[in-house]
Amino acid sequence: GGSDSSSEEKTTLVVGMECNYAPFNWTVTEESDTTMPIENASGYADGYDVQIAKMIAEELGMDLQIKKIAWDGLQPALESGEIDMIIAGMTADEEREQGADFTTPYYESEMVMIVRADDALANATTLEDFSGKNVVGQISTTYDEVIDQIPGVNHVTPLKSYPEMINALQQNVVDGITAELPVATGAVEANPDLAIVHFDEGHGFEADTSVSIALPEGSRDGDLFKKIQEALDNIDEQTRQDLMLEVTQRQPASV
Amino acid sequence: MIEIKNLKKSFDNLEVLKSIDFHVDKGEVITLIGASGSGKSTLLRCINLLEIPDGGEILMEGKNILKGEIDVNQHRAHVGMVFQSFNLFDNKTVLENCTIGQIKVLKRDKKEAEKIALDFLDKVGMKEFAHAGSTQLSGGQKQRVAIARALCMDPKVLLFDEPTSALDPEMVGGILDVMKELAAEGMTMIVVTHEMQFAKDVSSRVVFMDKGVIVEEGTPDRIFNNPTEERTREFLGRYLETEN
Amino acid sequence: MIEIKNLKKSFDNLEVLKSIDFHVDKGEVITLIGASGSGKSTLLRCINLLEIPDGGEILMEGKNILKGEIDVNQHRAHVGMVFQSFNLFDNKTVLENCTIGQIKVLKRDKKEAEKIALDFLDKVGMKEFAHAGSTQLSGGQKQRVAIARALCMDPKVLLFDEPTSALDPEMVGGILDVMKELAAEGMTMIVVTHEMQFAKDVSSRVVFMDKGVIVEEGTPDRIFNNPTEERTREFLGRYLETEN
Amino acid sequence: MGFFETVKEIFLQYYPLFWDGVQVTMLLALSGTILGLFIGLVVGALKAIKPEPRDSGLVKALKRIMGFILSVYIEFFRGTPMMVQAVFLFYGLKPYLGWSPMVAGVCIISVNTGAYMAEIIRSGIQSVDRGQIEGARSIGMTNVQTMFSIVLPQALRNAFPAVINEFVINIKDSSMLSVIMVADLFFQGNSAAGSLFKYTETFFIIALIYLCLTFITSRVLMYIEKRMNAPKKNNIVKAGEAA
Amino acid sequence: MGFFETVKEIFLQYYPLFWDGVQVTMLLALSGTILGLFIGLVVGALKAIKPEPRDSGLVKALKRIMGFILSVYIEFFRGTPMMVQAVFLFYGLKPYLGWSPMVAGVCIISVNTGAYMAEIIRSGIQSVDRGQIEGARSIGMTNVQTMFSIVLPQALRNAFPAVINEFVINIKDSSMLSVIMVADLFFQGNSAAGSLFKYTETFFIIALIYLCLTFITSRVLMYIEKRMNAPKKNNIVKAGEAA
Ligand SMILES: Nc1ncnc2c1ncn2[C@@H]1O[C@H](COP(=O)(O)OP(=O)(O)OP(=O)(O)O)[C@@H](O)[C@H]1O
Ligand SMILES: Nc1ncnc2c1ncn2[C@@H]1O[C@H](COP(=O)(O)OP(=O)(O)OP(=O)(O)O)[C@@H](O)[C@H]1O
Ligand SMILES: [Mg+2]
Ligand SMILES: [Mg+2]
Repeated sequence: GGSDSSSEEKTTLVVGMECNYAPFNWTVTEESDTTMPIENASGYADGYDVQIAKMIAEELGMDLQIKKIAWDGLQPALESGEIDMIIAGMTADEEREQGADFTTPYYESEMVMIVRADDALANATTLEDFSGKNVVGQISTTYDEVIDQIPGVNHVTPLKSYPEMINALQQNVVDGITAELPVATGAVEANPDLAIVHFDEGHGFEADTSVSIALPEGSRDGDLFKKIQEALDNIDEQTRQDLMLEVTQRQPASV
Repeated sequence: MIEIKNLKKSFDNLEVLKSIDFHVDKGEVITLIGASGSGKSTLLRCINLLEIPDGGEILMEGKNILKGEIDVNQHRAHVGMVFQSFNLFDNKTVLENCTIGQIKVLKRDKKEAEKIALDFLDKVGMKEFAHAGSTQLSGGQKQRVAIARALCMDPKVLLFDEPTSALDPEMVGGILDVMKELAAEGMTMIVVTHEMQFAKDVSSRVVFMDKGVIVEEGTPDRIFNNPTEERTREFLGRYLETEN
Repeated sequence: MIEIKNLKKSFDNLEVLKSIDFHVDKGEVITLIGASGSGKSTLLRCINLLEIPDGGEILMEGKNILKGEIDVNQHRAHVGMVFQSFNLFDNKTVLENCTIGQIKVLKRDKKEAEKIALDFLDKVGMKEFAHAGSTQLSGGQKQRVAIARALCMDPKVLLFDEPTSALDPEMVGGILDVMKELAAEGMTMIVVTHEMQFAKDVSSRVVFMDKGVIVEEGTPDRIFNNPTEERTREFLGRYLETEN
Repeated sequence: MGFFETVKEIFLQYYPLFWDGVQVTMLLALSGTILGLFIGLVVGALKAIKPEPRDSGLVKALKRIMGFILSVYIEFFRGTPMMVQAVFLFYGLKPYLGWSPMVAGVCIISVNTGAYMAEIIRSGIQSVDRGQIEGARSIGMTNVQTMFSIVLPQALRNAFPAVINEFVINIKDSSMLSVIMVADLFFQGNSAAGSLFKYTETFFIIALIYLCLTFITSRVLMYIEKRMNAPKKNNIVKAGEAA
Repeated sequence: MGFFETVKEIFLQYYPLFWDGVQVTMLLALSGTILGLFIGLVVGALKAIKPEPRDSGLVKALKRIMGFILSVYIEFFRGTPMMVQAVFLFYGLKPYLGWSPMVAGVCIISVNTGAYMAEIIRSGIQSVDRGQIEGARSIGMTNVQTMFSIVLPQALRNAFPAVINEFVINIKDSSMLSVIMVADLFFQGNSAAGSLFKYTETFFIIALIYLCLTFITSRVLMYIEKRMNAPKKNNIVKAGEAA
């Protein structure tokens, strides 16, 4: 695959994701209407990102291919043309614009905290409640950066993935995890000993919790970028919310 | 001083020593001769308890060393052993080679141990090498140090297992001279050797082993001039005086 | 057949051979004697080009082998060498040890090579071990195979570097017998050895080296009965006939 | 649900992924070790060639250059994380070779292993008795013949335990290749963990599988080694004496 | 912006992170190798103790049990990815030890290295000439005295190159400990890469730094080894003959 052929008409759209970041993307072993086969390994991909990718591909009249790539390998794959875009629950920010061109968000949600259900923090409503507590976020994401907004927080060395962080939380090594709502919902459903903290209006994080599609750097003015952005614009907010509800109910942890 | 009765030793299914009876008096110099594989080394190693015999008795000054009546390590300390391949400690200097046993086993203090070591190194002509690494020596020099190391432990008896066979011919003479001197001083010694001249000149008794048994023993004079057993005659072949 | 002129060889700053002049005629059996470190092995190794001399000439059947006039490997193939430590190939059987050189260097076909190898193994009494691994042999057996290996290469001259000094005394006789037989058949041989009896009995000429020079050479009779040089006299010491 | 129930649950749900990962991991480890051994043999043998006083100036220079290049190769691949090597080589050579991740993965793990093997073989060569070489030279065998017929077979036998060790390491290290889309056992296990938010249990399964793989392969190889060495023991057996 | 300009840019922006990572990595590698060597010495020495025919039944049984436990230790730590070990040990022992990630990291890399070192030491012990032991026994030294005064010092010298190798491997493998929140060089590099979404350039910097670390440390250690061995060369020098 790859976006190397500018002269010939491209017929496949290659999308990279981790396939282990529910509810945005995950792996299952059985095929269904909602899954896509994973191109480079066994198993099938499902999740919000996969549905979005399907819609875009359909809109563009292209065949969809999903490639499963480790987080560290996503950007090099994009840069080299191994994949056409990353749809991986990834948040765009100014710094990241250096390495890729991002579309407008394809999902926006709320930034919350995951805590232990039996902890007093489960009743927290403001950032101040986390003063002096150990809080962890995912490495090189907004979720890690915003932690410093909590006054007097103990900002723990970030971790790579949510399963790792949830493990740390369950083992009392940290007291809270920053997350966006869908991820937190999935995590709490899989682990009933956890709870979600929603912050009161004006007492929560000031952060961008949207996720965007990444295309190769310098492709913003290209044909493909425009078409994808267009396709994305055609998916209205209600569809997005319905879709997210649907996938969170389907994700394997919740059965 | 040493009395061996009905000693047996097998490795797996190989009977290496078949009922050995043998004794050594104080001050005797015994040479043990025999073909390769006849069990000479094994016999020496049993006396030193480097091998544990399967049966029989070894009485050392009346005590059976196979009965747990003695401390094995103290026993070994006082039975000096000189190997064909020297077995000096590669990671120690010459002096340390001679003191380590005194300090760790005989519990002498370091100063005393060094004094004793230097005396014996002097005796074997190696005093000026005291601080050399033991790997820097020639074979003959190593063997001198090995003898000094054994002497430092106050041995009641010295066992030599082919002490000259890994040496250049020029070195052999020197080592044999040291051994002759020890013999002259009344040291009890058991020597496995192929140096028939040494056996003739120095030993008080020659013991001929073959296939795990003692075939014949006697004064060097008798063994070299007049062996009674056919096997002895065969083995000694070109060394027999009568044929010279 | 071999003529050596003004041969020099140093290792770093150590002059090991200092202007050696020396010749060997066809059919001669030369024994090379001398103290450890006198350069005997180095001289042999230069003849075989295992060491490259620093200066001088080595003429082999008239051709200077140091001048690039010859193929080094073909030269080595036809100068047989028998080492103190046997140097049989550990990863090969006895037979393979004897055929590999024939096949790879002399380009004989395998069948022919095996026939020749078995003939020579028979000659040294090792035919029935042809398919044994070479590490399974005793020292004496290894040395027989090493001799057979050298013979298989059609050698013009055989070089022996202390062929018996790593052997048990019982084995020595057998190897010396094989060498005597070769000598009797007219093989040209240069033998470094400490076996003075062999030197006396077999060699046509004895060469005494000391500190990198040839001190004296002559018939065994003359060297052992009547050495002219003081150093020779010193070295031979107990072997001198006149003192016996 | 208890720990082991969850473990069982996860395993039942995701065993096709684990199985797939096992296959990929073993393919990478096996081919990487074999090809790496081959590379190591060549590089180790070449590294054993030193400029000799007899060589002409040109030959000496060439030998030095070759030695330098091989050193750089070894130093680079031993000195940097394989993950980084994978990214550079896969994407760097992709335009020229157009290789798939799996092919690239096999090549990268082989080249990486080769750097380690070269050192293993080199020290295996050094442990071969110098007399073996002299024996070969004395019957006129060339340097190359000596190396291939005499030295390398013995070096290889000496190096076998280290080769086994390298295989075991490769089973684990192949996980680095997930960065170029090779879905090995560890990566597949991780996606099970990420899909289920169950970390400890999934890691437990992964650990067990790795343990089986490394234990079984190292035992099998050790058995092979024993068999290989058995008839060439160093004691003196009077072989054929009965004949 | 060209590749190298970006590299420079990234380095200038993030060098405090890299420097931090280097320190953590070297601390882990150094302490892990030293402590691991210590563990390996003990385990390797204990593994060399075999039941002897002279031992009583109880002693034999105890020796067998010890041997089995040590084998399980070695097999487990060599046979599973260190990442998995880190997760289990860190979280599993946290309730009892209350350790910080860094302390846990040092312990885990040490215990892991110890399993490899045990094998290195064991084969180092095996390579010590049997005559050395006989010499010691013949003057009445006990098993333990022989092991510590004679065998281990020589085993250690023989094993030194393998120890260096283990150190180099630890420099790279310490990156596995990021799974328990230890921020080593690779991890810090990764966060720079993730923030800027520039992986290739950042990986390039990481590779260079690793190369420097491994190259320098292995050279320094090799130099130390040479110095250590220099006065004990195996050739016959007539020491003191002049005296
Ligand atoms: N540890 C051992 N295990 C098995 N067999 C052994 C062992 N030690 C010795 N043997 C065997 O016991 C027999 C006698 O060996 P020993 O060393 O006592 O003979 P030797 O008379 O000293 O011979 P040599 O003159 O060759 O030293 C030989 O066949 C030898 O192979
Ligand atoms: N490859 C080498 N490098 C350096 N020095 C060497 C080398 N080979 C031999 N020597 C030195 O050259 C000298 C002569 O050695 P050579 O082996 O020729 O003596 P030799 O007469 O054969 O003695 P020996 O009877 O001990 O075998 C010795 O001092 C030896 O240390
Ligand atoms: Mg013996
Ligand atoms: Mg010599």
